[in-house]
Amino acid sequence: MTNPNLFHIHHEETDTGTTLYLIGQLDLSMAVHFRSVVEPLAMNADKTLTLNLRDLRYIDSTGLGILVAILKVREEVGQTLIVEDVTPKVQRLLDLTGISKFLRPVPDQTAEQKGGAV
Amino acid sequence: MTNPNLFHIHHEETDTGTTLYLIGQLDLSMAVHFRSVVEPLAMNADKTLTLNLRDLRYIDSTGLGILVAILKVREEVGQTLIVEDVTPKVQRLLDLTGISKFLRPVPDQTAEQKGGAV
Amino acid sequence: MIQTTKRIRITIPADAEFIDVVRLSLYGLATRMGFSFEEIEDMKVAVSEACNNVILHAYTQPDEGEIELTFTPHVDRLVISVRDQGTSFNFEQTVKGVEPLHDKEIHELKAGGLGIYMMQALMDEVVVHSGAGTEVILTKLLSHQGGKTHASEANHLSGDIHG
Amino acid sequence: MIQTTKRIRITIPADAEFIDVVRLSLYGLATRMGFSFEEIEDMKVAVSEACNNVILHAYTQPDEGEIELTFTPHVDRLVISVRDQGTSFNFEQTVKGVEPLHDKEIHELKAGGLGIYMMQALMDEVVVHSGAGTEVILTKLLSHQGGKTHASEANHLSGDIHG
Ligand SMILES: Nc1ncnc2c1ncn2[C@@H]1O[C@H](COP(=O)(O)OP(=O)(O)O)[C@@H](O)[C@H]1O
Ligand SMILES: Nc1ncnc2c1ncn2[C@@H]1O[C@H](COP(=O)(O)OP(=O)(O)O)[C@@H](O)[C@H]1O
Repeated sequence: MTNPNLFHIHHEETDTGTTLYLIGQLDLSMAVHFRSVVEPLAMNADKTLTLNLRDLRYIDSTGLGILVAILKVREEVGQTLIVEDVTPKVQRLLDLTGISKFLRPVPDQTAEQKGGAV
Repeated sequence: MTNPNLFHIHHEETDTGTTLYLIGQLDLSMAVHFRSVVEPLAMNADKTLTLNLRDLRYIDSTGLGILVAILKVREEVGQTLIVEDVTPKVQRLLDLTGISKFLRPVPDQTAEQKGGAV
Repeated sequence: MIQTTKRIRITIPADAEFIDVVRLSLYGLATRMGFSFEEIEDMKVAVSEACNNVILHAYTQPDEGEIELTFTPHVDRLVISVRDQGTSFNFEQTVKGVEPLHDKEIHELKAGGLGIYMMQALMDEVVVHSGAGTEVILTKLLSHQGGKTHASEANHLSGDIHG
Repeated sequence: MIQTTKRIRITIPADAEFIDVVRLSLYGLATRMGFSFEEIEDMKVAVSEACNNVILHAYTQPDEGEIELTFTPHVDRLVISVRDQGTSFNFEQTVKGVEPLHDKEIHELKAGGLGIYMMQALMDEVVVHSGAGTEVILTKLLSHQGGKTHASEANHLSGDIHG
Protein backbone atom coordinates (compact mmCIF):
# COMPACT_ATOMS: atom_id res chain seq x y z
CA MET A 1 0.00 0.00 0.00
CA THR A 2 3.00 2.34 -0.18
CA ASN A 3 3.62 4.74 -3.03
CA PRO A 4 5.85 2.66 -5.32
CA ASN A 5 7.74 5.81 -6.27
CA LEU A 6 9.17 6.50 -2.82
CA PHE A 7 12.79 5.42 -2.81
CA HIS A 8 14.16 2.80 -0.50
CA ILE A 9 16.93 0.24 -0.46
CA HIS A 10 16.61 -3.43 0.28
CA HIS A 11 19.88 -4.87 1.53
CA GLU A 12 21.04 -8.49 1.06
CA GLU A 13 24.30 -9.68 2.55
CA THR A 14 26.11 -12.98 1.99
CA ASP A 15 29.61 -14.10 3.03
CA THR A 16 31.05 -13.09 -0.30
CA GLY A 17 29.00 -10.18 -1.42
CA THR A 18 26.41 -7.47 -0.92
CA THR A 19 23.39 -6.84 -3.08
CA LEU A 20 21.43 -3.62 -2.86
CA TYR A 21 17.97 -3.59 -4.42
CA LEU A 22 17.16 0.00 -5.39
CA ILE A 23 13.42 0.48 -5.25
CA GLY A 24 11.38 3.46 -6.42
CA GLN A 25 12.70 6.77 -7.70
CA LEU A 26 16.32 7.73 -7.17
CA ASP A 27 16.40 11.50 -7.54
CA LEU A 28 18.03 14.49 -5.91
CA SER A 29 15.90 14.12 -2.78
CA MET A 30 17.36 10.65 -2.15
CA ALA A 31 20.89 11.16 -3.44
CA VAL A 32 22.56 11.91 -0.10
CA HIS A 33 20.91 8.92 1.52
CA PHE A 34 21.83 6.55 -1.29
CA ARG A 35 25.40 7.73 -1.32
CA SER A 36 25.77 7.31 2.43
CA VAL A 37 24.61 3.70 2.14
CA VAL A 38 26.54 2.63 -0.93
CA GLU A 39 29.89 4.37 -0.44
CA PRO A 40 31.06 2.40 2.64
CA LEU A 41 30.14 -0.84 0.87
CA ALA A 42 32.01 0.23 -2.25
CA MET A 43 35.18 0.72 -0.22
CA ASN A 44 35.13 -2.88 0.98
CA ALA A 45 37.40 -4.75 -1.44
CA ASP A 46 36.69 -8.15 0.13
CA LYS A 47 33.11 -8.38 -1.07
CA THR A 48 31.40 -8.13 -4.42
CA LEU A 49 28.97 -5.23 -4.76
CA THR A 50 25.83 -5.73 -6.80
CA LEU A 51 23.09 -3.22 -7.51
CA ASN A 52 19.82 -4.82 -8.51
CA LEU A 53 17.80 -2.30 -10.53
CA ARG A 54 14.70 -4.40 -11.19
CA ASP A 55 12.44 -2.04 -9.25
CA LEU A 56 14.25 1.20 -9.92
CA ARG A 57 11.49 3.24 -11.51
CA TYR A 58 13.38 6.45 -12.10
CA ILE A 59 16.93 7.73 -12.11
CA ASP A 60 18.44 10.98 -13.32
CA SER A 61 21.90 12.58 -13.41
CA THR A 62 21.94 12.74 -9.62
CA GLY A 63 21.76 8.96 -9.27
CA LEU A 64 23.90 8.33 -12.33
CA GLY A 65 26.55 10.63 -10.87
CA ILE A 66 26.65 8.47 -7.75
CA LEU A 67 27.04 5.35 -9.88
CA VAL A 68 30.03 6.99 -11.51
CA ALA A 69 31.49 7.92 -8.13
CA ILE A 70 31.03 4.34 -6.92
CA LEU A 71 32.63 2.97 -10.08
CA LYS A 72 35.70 5.04 -9.32
CA VAL A 73 35.86 3.83 -5.76
CA ARG A 74 35.53 0.20 -6.88
CA GLU A 75 38.29 0.73 -9.42
CA GLU A 76 40.53 2.21 -6.73
CA VAL A 77 40.04 -0.80 -4.46
CA GLY A 78 40.63 -3.15 -7.41
CA GLN A 79 37.06 -4.30 -7.73
CA THR A 80 34.10 -3.96 -10.08
CA LEU A 81 30.51 -2.86 -9.73
CA ILE A 82 27.89 -5.37 -10.82
CA VAL A 83 24.59 -3.99 -12.00
CA GLU A 84 21.79 -6.48 -12.67
CA ASP A 85 18.18 -6.63 -13.84
CA VAL A 86 18.37 -3.30 -15.60
CA THR A 87 15.05 -2.24 -17.14
CA PRO A 88 15.07 -0.84 -20.69
CA LYS A 89 14.16 2.60 -19.33
CA VAL A 90 17.24 2.76 -17.09
CA GLN A 91 19.46 1.00 -19.64
CA ARG A 92 18.65 3.75 -22.09
CA LEU A 93 20.04 6.39 -19.73
CA LEU A 94 23.11 4.30 -18.95
CA ASP A 95 23.78 3.99 -22.69
CA LEU A 96 23.03 7.64 -23.41
CA THR A 97 25.49 8.89 -20.84
CA GLY A 98 28.14 6.29 -21.67
CA ILE A 99 28.08 4.73 -18.21
CA SER A 100 27.14 1.27 -19.58
CA LYS A 101 30.60 0.48 -20.76
CA PHE A 102 31.99 0.74 -17.24
CA LEU A 103 29.48 -1.62 -15.68
CA ARG A 104 30.05 -5.34 -15.46
CA PRO A 105 26.83 -7.11 -16.29
CA VAL A 106 26.01 -10.37 -14.58
CA PRO A 107 27.27 -13.03 -17.03
CA ASP A 108 24.34 -15.44 -17.00
CA GLN A 109 21.61 -12.85 -17.23
CA THR A 110 22.53 -9.80 -19.15
CA ALA A 111 25.79 -10.44 -20.98
CA GLU A 112 24.43 -11.53 -24.33
CA GLN A 113 21.48 -9.24 -24.66
CA LYS A 114 23.20 -6.07 -23.53
CA GLY A 115 26.39 -6.97 -25.38
CA GLY A 116 29.92 -6.01 -24.67
CA ALA A 117 30.50 -4.17 -21.44
CA VAL A 118 34.12 -4.53 -20.35
CA MET B 1 1.01 0.59 -22.31
CA THR B 2 -1.81 3.11 -22.05
CA ASN B 3 -2.33 5.37 -19.08
CA PRO B 4 -4.67 3.31 -16.89
CA ASN B 5 -6.38 6.50 -15.77
CA LEU B 6 -7.77 7.47 -19.16
CA PHE B 7 -11.45 6.62 -19.22
CA HIS B 8 -12.99 4.21 -21.65
CA ILE B 9 -15.91 1.84 -21.81
CA HIS B 10 -15.85 -1.81 -22.77
CA HIS B 11 -19.21 -2.94 -24.09
CA GLU B 12 -20.59 -6.49 -23.82
CA GLU B 13 -23.92 -7.40 -25.36
CA THR B 14 -25.93 -10.61 -24.97
CA ASP B 15 -29.48 -11.42 -26.07
CA THR B 16 -30.86 -10.52 -22.68
CA GLY B 17 -28.60 -7.83 -21.38
CA THR B 18 -25.88 -5.27 -21.76
CA THR B 19 -22.81 -4.94 -19.56
CA LEU B 20 -20.64 -1.83 -19.63
CA TYR B 21 -17.20 -2.11 -18.08
CA LEU B 22 -16.17 1.34 -16.92
CA ILE B 23 -12.40 1.59 -17.04
CA GLY B 24 -10.15 4.36 -15.71
CA GLN B 25 -11.26 7.68 -14.26
CA LEU B 26 -14.82 8.90 -14.74
CA ASP B 27 -14.66 12.63 -14.15
CA LEU B 28 -16.11 15.80 -15.63
CA SER B 29 -14.00 15.48 -18.77
CA MET B 30 -15.67 12.16 -19.58
CA ALA B 31 -19.16 12.82 -18.26
CA VAL B 32 -20.79 13.86 -21.55
CA HIS B 33 -19.33 10.87 -23.33
CA PHE B 34 -20.40 8.40 -20.65
CA ARG B 35 -23.89 9.80 -20.53
CA SER B 36 -24.28 9.61 -24.29
CA VAL B 37 -23.35 5.93 -24.21
CA VAL B 38 -25.35 4.81 -21.21
CA GLU B 39 -28.56 6.80 -21.59
CA PRO B 40 -29.87 5.08 -24.75
CA LEU B 41 -29.15 1.70 -23.17
CA ALA B 42 -30.98 2.71 -20.00
CA MET B 43 -34.08 3.51 -21.98
CA ASN B 44 -34.27 -0.02 -23.37
CA ALA B 45 -36.65 -1.88 -21.04
CA ASP B 46 -36.16 -5.21 -22.82
CA LYS B 47 -32.61 -5.74 -21.65
CA THR B 48 -30.88 -5.78 -18.30
CA LEU B 49 -28.27 -3.07 -17.80
CA THR B 50 -25.17 -3.88 -15.80
CA LEU B 51 -22.28 -1.59 -14.97
CA ASN B 52 -19.11 -3.45 -14.05
CA LEU B 53 -16.93 -1.19 -11.92
CA ARG B 54 -13.98 -3.51 -11.38
CA ASP B 55 -11.58 -1.19 -13.22
CA LEU B 56 -13.18 2.11 -12.33
CA ARG B 57 -10.28 3.86 -10.65
CA TYR B 58 -11.97 7.16 -9.88
CA ILE B 59 -15.44 8.67 -9.82
CA ASP B 60 -16.75 11.93 -8.42
CA SER B 61 -20.09 13.74 -8.22
CA THR B 62 -20.11 14.10 -12.00
CA GLY B 63 -20.17 10.36 -12.55
CA LEU B 64 -22.35 9.69 -9.52
CA GLY B 65 -24.84 12.23 -10.84
CA ILE B 66 -25.08 10.27 -14.08
CA LEU B 67 -25.67 7.06 -12.12
CA VAL B 68 -28.56 8.82 -10.39
CA ALA B 69 -29.97 10.01 -13.70
CA ILE B 70 -29.71 6.47 -15.11
CA LEU B 71 -31.41 5.05 -12.03
CA LYS B 72 -34.34 7.33 -12.64
CA VAL B 73 -34.56 6.34 -16.28
CA ARG B 74 -34.48 2.65 -15.35
CA GLU B 75 -37.21 3.23 -12.77
CA GLU B 76 -39.34 4.98 -15.38
CA VAL B 77 -39.04 2.08 -17.81
CA GLY B 78 -39.77 -0.37 -15.00
CA GLN B 79 -36.29 -1.78 -14.76
CA THR B 80 -33.31 -1.76 -12.39
CA LEU B 81 -29.66 -0.90 -12.70
CA ILE B 82 -27.21 -3.62 -11.73
CA VAL B 83 -23.83 -2.51 -10.51
CA GLU B 84 -21.21 -5.21 -9.99
CA ASP B 85 -17.60 -5.65 -8.86
CA VAL B 86 -17.56 -2.42 -6.90
CA THR B 87 -14.19 -1.66 -5.33
CA PRO B 88 -14.11 -0.46 -1.70
CA LYS B 89 -13.00 2.98 -2.89
CA VAL B 90 -16.06 3.45 -5.08
CA GLN B 91 -18.40 1.70 -2.62
CA ARG B 92 -17.42 4.26 -0.04
CA LEU B 93 -18.62 7.12 -2.24
CA LEU B 94 -21.83 5.27 -3.13
CA ASP B 95 -22.52 4.81 0.59
CA LEU B 96 -21.54 8.35 1.51
CA THR B 97 -23.91 9.89 -0.99
CA GLY B 98 -26.70 7.42 -0.29
CA ILE B 99 -26.77 6.05 -3.83
CA SER B 100 -26.04 2.48 -2.66
CA LYS B 101 -29.56 1.83 -1.50
CA PHE B 102 -30.93 2.40 -5.01
CA LEU B 103 -28.56 -0.03 -6.68
CA ARG B 104 -29.37 -3.68 -7.07
CA PRO B 105 -26.28 -5.69 -6.26
CA VAL B 106 -25.65 -8.91 -8.14
CA PRO B 107 -27.06 -11.53 -5.73
CA ASP B 108 -24.29 -14.12 -5.87
CA GLN B 109 -21.39 -11.72 -5.55
CA THR B 110 -22.10 -8.71 -3.45
CA ALA B 111 -25.36 -9.24 -1.61
CA GLU B 112 -24.02 -10.66 1.64
CA GLN B 113 -20.87 -8.69 2.05
CA LYS B 114 -22.31 -5.28 1.19
CA GLY B 115 -25.49 -6.06 3.07
CA GLY B 116 -28.95 -4.82 2.50
CA ALA B 117 -29.49 -2.80 -0.64
CA VAL B 118 -33.14 -2.93 -1.69
CA MET C 1 10.82 16.48 5.72
CA ILE C 2 8.41 18.75 3.87
CA GLN C 3 8.39 21.96 5.85
CA THR C 4 5.39 23.91 6.92
CA THR C 5 6.05 27.24 5.29
CA LYS C 6 6.50 25.86 1.79
CA ARG C 7 3.75 25.53 -0.72
CA ILE C 8 2.95 24.48 -4.24
CA ARG C 9 0.90 26.66 -6.54
CA ILE C 10 -0.78 25.27 -9.64
CA THR C 11 -2.80 27.23 -12.15
CA ILE C 12 -4.81 25.39 -14.78
CA PRO C 13 -7.32 26.54 -17.37
CA ALA C 14 -10.92 26.10 -16.20
CA ASP C 15 -11.20 23.04 -18.41
CA ALA C 16 -12.01 19.53 -17.23
CA GLU C 17 -9.13 18.09 -19.26
CA PHE C 18 -6.65 19.45 -16.74
CA ILE C 19 -8.13 18.28 -13.45
CA ASP C 20 -6.34 14.96 -13.59
CA VAL C 21 -3.04 16.84 -13.50
CA VAL C 22 -4.17 18.39 -10.23
CA ARG C 23 -5.11 14.99 -8.82
CA LEU C 24 -1.70 13.60 -9.74
CA SER C 25 0.12 16.50 -8.08
CA LEU C 26 -1.99 16.08 -4.98
CA TYR C 27 -1.20 12.37 -4.92
CA GLY C 28 2.52 13.09 -5.15
CA LEU C 29 2.51 15.61 -2.33
CA ALA C 30 0.13 13.71 -0.06
CA THR C 31 2.00 10.39 -0.24
CA ARG C 32 5.18 12.19 0.75
CA MET C 33 3.39 13.78 3.67
CA GLY C 34 2.37 10.32 4.88
CA PHE C 35 -1.37 10.37 4.19
CA SER C 36 -3.03 6.98 3.81
CA PHE C 37 -4.39 5.94 0.44
CA GLU C 38 -7.95 6.39 1.65
CA GLU C 39 -7.23 9.91 2.84
CA ILE C 40 -5.61 10.69 -0.49
CA GLU C 41 -8.64 9.38 -2.37
CA ASP C 42 -10.86 11.59 -0.22
CA MET C 43 -8.77 14.64 -1.03
CA LYS C 44 -8.65 13.81 -4.73
CA VAL C 45 -12.42 13.73 -4.91
CA ALA C 46 -12.89 16.86 -2.79
CA VAL C 47 -10.41 18.93 -4.79
CA SER C 48 -11.94 17.71 -8.03
CA GLU C 49 -15.38 18.75 -6.80
CA ALA C 50 -14.07 22.24 -6.12
CA CYS C 51 -12.52 22.37 -9.61
CA ASN C 52 -15.69 20.98 -11.22
CA ASN C 53 -17.67 23.77 -9.60
CA VAL C 54 -15.35 26.42 -11.00
CA ILE C 55 -15.68 24.95 -14.46
CA LEU C 56 -19.45 24.47 -14.27
CA HIS C 57 -20.52 27.53 -12.33
CA ALA C 58 -17.88 30.25 -12.03
CA TYR C 59 -17.24 31.37 -15.56
CA THR C 60 -19.93 32.39 -18.01
CA GLN C 61 -17.75 31.99 -21.07
CA PRO C 62 -16.64 28.38 -21.41
CA ASP C 63 -12.88 27.86 -21.59
CA GLU C 64 -12.17 31.36 -20.39
CA GLY C 65 -10.92 31.52 -16.86
CA GLU C 66 -8.37 29.79 -14.73
CA ILE C 67 -8.33 27.80 -11.52
CA GLU C 68 -5.60 28.66 -9.02
CA LEU C 69 -4.72 25.98 -6.53
CA THR C 70 -2.40 26.25 -3.56
CA PHE C 71 -1.25 23.24 -1.56
CA THR C 72 0.24 24.11 1.82
CA PRO C 73 1.65 21.16 3.75
CA HIS C 74 1.75 21.53 7.52
CA VAL C 75 3.13 19.04 10.03
CA ASP C 76 -0.34 17.77 10.90
CA ARG C 77 -2.49 18.75 7.91
CA LEU C 78 -2.70 19.66 4.26
CA VAL C 79 -4.51 22.88 3.35
CA ILE C 80 -5.70 23.23 -0.23
CA SER C 81 -7.08 26.44 -1.66
CA VAL C 82 -9.07 26.45 -4.91
CA ARG C 83 -9.71 29.91 -6.32
CA ASP C 84 -11.51 31.37 -9.30
CA GLN C 85 -12.18 34.90 -10.55
CA GLY C 86 -15.68 34.06 -11.72
CA THR C 87 -19.18 34.97 -10.59
CA SER C 88 -19.57 34.46 -6.90
CA PHE C 89 -22.41 32.76 -5.05
CA ASN C 90 -23.91 32.68 -1.60
CA PHE C 91 -22.27 29.72 0.06
CA GLU C 92 -24.20 29.89 3.34
CA GLN C 93 -27.46 29.89 1.41
CA THR C 94 -26.35 27.08 -0.87
CA VAL C 95 -24.94 24.88 1.87
CA LYS C 96 -28.33 24.76 3.61
CA GLY C 97 -29.80 22.93 0.65
CA VAL C 98 -26.95 20.43 0.54
CA GLU C 99 -27.90 16.87 1.44
CA PRO C 100 -27.14 13.30 0.48
CA LEU C 101 -29.70 10.93 -0.97
CA HIS C 102 -30.14 8.58 1.99
CA ASP C 103 -33.67 9.68 2.88
CA LYS C 104 -34.95 10.08 -0.63
CA GLU C 105 -37.19 7.97 -2.82
CA ILE C 106 -36.02 7.23 -6.30
CA HIS C 107 -38.50 9.62 -7.96
CA GLU C 108 -37.27 12.47 -5.76
CA LEU C 109 -33.67 12.15 -6.93
CA LYS C 110 -31.90 14.97 -8.73
CA ALA C 111 -28.70 14.34 -10.63
CA GLY C 112 -26.83 17.36 -9.25
CA GLY C 113 -26.06 19.01 -5.96
CA LEU C 114 -23.67 16.45 -4.47
CA GLY C 115 -20.44 18.40 -4.87
CA ILE C 116 -20.44 20.56 -1.76
CA TYR C 117 -21.87 17.71 0.30
CA MET C 118 -19.00 15.45 -0.77
CA MET C 119 -16.35 18.08 -0.04
CA GLN C 120 -17.74 18.45 3.46
CA ALA C 121 -18.01 14.71 4.00
CA LEU C 122 -14.51 13.95 2.73
CA MET C 123 -12.49 16.77 4.29
CA ASP C 124 -12.03 17.81 7.90
CA GLU C 125 -12.84 21.43 7.15
CA VAL C 126 -14.35 23.33 4.24
CA VAL C 127 -14.30 27.13 4.26
CA VAL C 128 -15.63 29.21 1.38
CA HIS C 129 -14.89 32.87 0.74
CA SER C 130 -16.99 34.47 -1.92
CA GLY C 131 -16.39 37.96 -3.22
CA ALA C 132 -14.55 38.69 -6.43
CA GLY C 133 -14.83 35.05 -7.40
CA THR C 134 -14.70 32.18 -4.96
CA GLU C 135 -12.03 30.61 -2.77
CA VAL C 136 -12.68 27.16 -1.35
CA ILE C 137 -10.26 26.16 1.40
CA LEU C 138 -10.12 22.44 2.08
CA THR C 139 -8.26 21.02 5.07
CA LYS C 140 -7.38 17.39 5.72
CA LEU C 141 -5.74 16.34 8.96
CA LEU C 142 -3.06 13.67 9.02
CA SER C 143 -4.94 11.06 11.04
CA HIS C 144 -3.23 9.75 14.13
CA GLN C 145 -4.98 6.41 14.41
CA GLY C 146 -3.28 5.76 11.08
CA GLY C 147 0.09 6.10 12.81
CA LYS C 148 1.32 2.69 11.80
CA THR C 149 0.88 3.34 8.13
CA HIS C 150 2.45 6.74 8.49
CA ALA C 151 5.47 5.45 10.30
CA SER C 152 6.19 2.99 7.52
CA GLU C 153 5.59 5.70 4.91
CA ALA C 154 7.98 7.96 6.75
CA ASN C 155 10.57 5.22 6.64
CA HIS C 156 10.33 5.19 2.90
CA LEU C 157 10.55 8.95 2.83
CA SER C 158 13.73 9.01 4.80
CA GLY C 159 14.89 6.04 2.79
CA ASP C 160 15.81 3.70 5.63
CA ILE C 161 17.26 0.40 4.69
CA HIS C 162 14.87 -2.54 4.90
CA GLY C 163 16.14 -6.02 5.43
CA MET D 1 -8.77 18.05 -27.13
CA ILE D 2 -6.21 20.05 -25.16
CA GLN D 3 -5.99 23.35 -26.96
CA THR D 4 -2.87 25.20 -27.94
CA THR D 5 -3.32 28.46 -26.08
CA LYS D 6 -3.87 26.88 -22.70
CA ARG D 7 -1.15 26.22 -20.22
CA ILE D 8 -0.42 24.93 -16.78
CA ARG D 9 1.74 26.85 -14.34
CA ILE D 10 3.34 25.20 -11.33
CA THR D 11 5.47 26.90 -8.71
CA ILE D 12 7.36 24.80 -6.20
CA PRO D 13 9.93 25.64 -3.55
CA ALA D 14 13.51 25.05 -4.75
CA ASP D 15 13.58 21.85 -2.72
CA ALA D 16 14.19 18.35 -4.08
CA GLU D 17 11.19 17.00 -2.13
CA PHE D 18 8.83 18.64 -4.58
CA ILE D 19 10.25 17.56 -7.93
CA ASP D 20 8.24 14.35 -7.97
CA VAL D 21 5.06 16.44 -7.95
CA VAL D 22 6.31 18.10 -11.13
CA ARG D 23 7.01 14.74 -12.74
CA LEU D 24 3.53 13.50 -11.88
CA SER D 25 1.91 16.59 -13.39
CA LEU D 26 3.99 16.22 -16.50
CA TYR D 27 2.98 12.58 -16.76
CA GLY D 28 -0.70 13.51 -16.50
CA LEU D 29 -0.52 16.17 -19.18
CA ALA D 30 1.74 14.26 -21.53
CA THR D 31 -0.34 11.06 -21.55
CA ARG D 32 -3.39 13.10 -22.42
CA MET D 33 -1.50 14.73 -25.27
CA GLY D 34 -0.69 11.30 -26.67
CA PHE D 35 3.02 11.09 -25.96
CA SER D 36 4.48 7.59 -25.78
CA PHE D 37 5.78 6.26 -22.48
CA GLU D 38 9.36 6.57 -23.67
CA GLU D 39 8.85 10.18 -24.66
CA ILE D 40 7.28 10.88 -21.29
CA GLU D 41 10.23 9.28 -19.49
CA ASP D 42 12.58 11.47 -21.53
CA MET D 43 10.68 14.59 -20.54
CA LYS D 44 10.50 13.57 -16.89
CA VAL D 45 14.26 13.24 -16.71
CA ALA D 46 14.93 16.45 -18.67
CA VAL D 47 12.58 18.57 -16.54
CA SER D 48 14.02 17.07 -13.37
CA GLU D 49 17.52 17.97 -14.56
CA ALA D 50 16.44 21.57 -15.03
CA CYS D 51 14.90 21.60 -11.54
CA ASN D 52 17.96 19.92 -10.01
CA ASN D 53 20.12 22.67 -11.48
CA VAL D 54 17.97 25.38 -9.93
CA ILE D 55 18.19 23.69 -6.54
CA LEU D 56 21.92 23.00 -6.77
CA HIS D 57 23.20 26.10 -8.55
CA ALA D 58 20.71 28.98 -8.69
CA TYR D 59 20.13 29.93 -5.09
CA THR D 60 22.86 30.63 -2.59
CA GLN D 61 20.64 30.18 0.45
CA PRO D 62 19.30 26.65 0.60
CA ASP D 63 15.50 26.37 0.71
CA GLU D 64 15.05 29.99 -0.26
CA GLY D 65 13.86 30.41 -3.80
CA GLU D 66 11.18 28.96 -6.02
CA ILE D 67 11.03 27.16 -9.33
CA GLU D 68 8.37 28.31 -11.77
CA LEU D 69 7.33 25.83 -14.40
CA THR D 70 5.04 26.42 -17.35
CA PHE D 71 3.71 23.60 -19.51
CA THR D 72 2.28 24.75 -22.83
CA PRO D 73 0.70 22.00 -24.91
CA HIS D 74 0.63 22.59 -28.66
CA VAL D 75 -0.90 20.33 -31.29
CA ASP D 76 2.47 18.91 -32.26
CA ARG D 77 4.68 19.57 -29.22
CA LEU D 78 4.93 20.28 -25.53
CA VAL D 79 6.94 23.31 -24.46
CA ILE D 80 8.14 23.39 -20.86
CA SER D 81 9.73 26.42 -19.25
CA VAL D 82 11.70 26.13 -16.01
CA ARG D 83 12.56 29.47 -14.41
CA ASP D 84 14.42 30.64 -11.36
CA GLN D 85 15.32 34.04 -9.91
CA GLY D 86 18.74 32.92 -8.80
CA THR D 87 22.29 33.66 -9.86
CA SER D 88 22.66 33.39 -13.60
CA PHE D 89 25.40 31.59 -15.52
CA ASN D 90 26.92 31.60 -18.99
CA PHE D 91 25.10 28.84 -20.79
CA GLU D 92 27.05 29.08 -24.08
CA GLN D 93 30.29 28.75 -22.17
CA THR D 94 29.00 25.90 -20.02
CA VAL D 95 27.47 23.93 -22.87
CA LYS D 96 30.85 23.71 -24.64
CA GLY D 97 32.18 21.62 -21.77
CA VAL D 98 29.19 19.31 -21.78
CA GLU D 99 29.91 15.75 -22.89
CA PRO D 100 28.93 12.18 -22.11
CA LEU D 101 31.34 9.56 -20.79
CA HIS D 102 31.64 7.37 -23.90
CA ASP D 103 35.23 8.26 -24.73
CA LYS D 104 36.52 8.39 -21.19
CA GLU D 105 38.59 6.03 -19.10
CA ILE D 106 37.40 5.19 -15.65
CA HIS D 107 40.02 7.33 -13.89
CA GLU D 108 38.97 10.36 -15.94
CA LEU D 109 35.37 10.20 -14.79
CA LYS D 110 33.76 13.03 -12.84
CA ALA D 111 30.52 12.48 -11.00
CA GLY D 112 28.84 15.69 -12.19
CA GLY D 113 28.20 17.58 -15.38
CA LEU D 114 25.66 15.27 -17.01
CA GLY D 115 22.53 17.39 -16.51
CA ILE D 116 22.68 19.72 -19.49
CA TYR D 117 23.95 16.90 -21.70
CA MET D 118 20.94 14.78 -20.75
CA MET D 119 18.47 17.59 -21.34
CA GLN D 120 19.87 18.06 -24.80
CA ALA D 121 19.93 14.36 -25.55
CA LEU D 122 16.37 13.74 -24.34
CA MET D 123 14.53 16.78 -25.73
CA ASP D 124 14.16 18.06 -29.28
CA GLU D 125 15.17 21.58 -28.34
CA VAL D 126 16.79 23.20 -25.32
CA VAL D 127 16.98 27.00 -25.14
CA VAL D 128 18.43 28.82 -22.15
CA HIS D 129 17.92 32.49 -21.31
CA SER D 130 20.12 33.81 -18.57
CA GLY D 131 19.73 37.25 -17.06
CA ALA D 132 17.90 37.89 -13.83
CA GLY D 133 17.96 34.21 -13.05
CA THR D 134 17.67 31.49 -15.65
CA GLU D 135 14.93 30.22 -17.92
CA VAL D 136 15.37 26.81 -19.53
CA ILE D 137 12.89 26.12 -22.33
CA LEU D 138 12.53 22.46 -23.21
CA THR D 139 10.58 21.30 -26.27
CA LYS D 140 9.48 17.78 -27.14
CA LEU D 141 7.78 17.03 -30.43
CA LEU D 142 4.93 14.55 -30.61
CA SER D 143 6.61 11.92 -32.76
CA HIS D 144 4.78 10.91 -35.90
CA GLN D 145 6.16 7.43 -36.29
CA GLY D 146 4.41 6.82 -33.00
CA GLY D 147 1.11 7.49 -34.75
CA LYS D 148 -0.34 4.13 -33.91
CA THR D 149 0.16 4.57 -30.19
CA HIS D 150 -1.18 8.08 -30.38
CA ALA D 151 -4.29 7.06 -32.26
CA SER D 152 -5.12 4.51 -29.61
CA GLU D 153 -4.34 7.00 -26.86
CA ALA D 154 -6.59 9.51 -28.55
CA ASN D 155 -9.35 6.93 -28.58
CA HIS D 156 -9.10 6.65 -24.85
CA LEU D 157 -9.09 10.41 -24.55
CA SER D 158 -12.26 10.76 -26.55
CA GLY D 159 -13.57 7.72 -24.75
CA ASP D 160 -14.60 5.61 -27.74
CA ILE D 161 -16.19 2.32 -26.99
CA HIS D 162 -13.96 -0.70 -27.42
CA GLY D 163 -15.43 -4.09 -28.15
N1 LIG E 1 -16.88 28.21 -7.66
C1 LIG E 1 -18.21 28.50 -7.75
N2 LIG E 1 -18.62 29.61 -8.39
C2 LIG E 1 -19.95 29.90 -8.49
N3 LIG E 1 -20.93 29.13 -7.99
C3 LIG E 1 -20.60 28.00 -7.33
C4 LIG E 1 -19.23 27.62 -7.18
N4 LIG E 1 -19.20 26.46 -6.47
C5 LIG E 1 -20.48 26.13 -6.21
N5 LIG E 1 -21.34 27.05 -6.72
C6 LIG E 1 -22.82 27.03 -6.58
O1 LIG E 1 -23.17 26.07 -5.58
C7 LIG E 1 -24.11 25.14 -6.11
C8 LIG E 1 -23.98 23.76 -5.43
O2 LIG E 1 -22.78 23.13 -5.83
P1 LIG E 1 -22.58 21.55 -5.69
O3 LIG E 1 -23.01 21.12 -4.34
O4 LIG E 1 -21.16 21.25 -6.06
O5 LIG E 1 -23.58 20.88 -6.72
P2 LIG E 1 -23.70 21.03 -8.32
O6 LIG E 1 -22.37 21.53 -8.82
O7 LIG E 1 -24.02 19.66 -8.80
O8 LIG E 1 -24.81 22.02 -8.54
C9 LIG E 1 -23.86 25.14 -7.60
O9 LIG E 1 -24.98 24.72 -8.33
C10 LIG E 1 -23.51 26.61 -7.84
O10 LIG E 1 -24.68 27.39 -7.98
N1 LIG F 1 19.61 27.27 -13.18
C1 LIG F 1 20.96 27.47 -13.07
N2 LIG F 1 21.42 28.53 -12.35
C2 LIG F 1 22.77 28.72 -12.23
N3 LIG F 1 23.71 27.92 -12.78
C3 LIG F 1 23.31 26.85 -13.51
C4 LIG F 1 21.92 26.57 -13.69
N4 LIG F 1 21.83 25.45 -14.46
C5 LIG F 1 23.08 25.06 -14.74
N5 LIG F 1 23.99 25.89 -14.18
C6 LIG F 1 25.47 25.80 -14.32
O1 LIG F 1 25.77 24.87 -15.37
C7 LIG F 1 26.65 23.83 -14.91
C8 LIG F 1 26.42 22.52 -15.66
O2 LIG F 1 25.19 21.95 -15.29
P1 LIG F 1 24.92 20.40 -15.53
O3 LIG F 1 25.30 20.02 -16.91
O4 LIG F 1 23.48 20.16 -15.18
O5 LIG F 1 25.86 19.61 -14.54
P2 LIG F 1 25.98 19.66 -12.94
O6 LIG F 1 24.67 20.21 -12.42
O7 LIG F 1 26.23 18.25 -12.54
O8 LIG F 1 27.14 20.56 -12.67
C9 LIG F 1 26.41 23.78 -13.43
O9 LIG F 1 27.50 23.25 -12.72
C10 LIG F 1 26.14 25.24 -13.08
O10 LIG F 1 27.36 25.96 -12.90
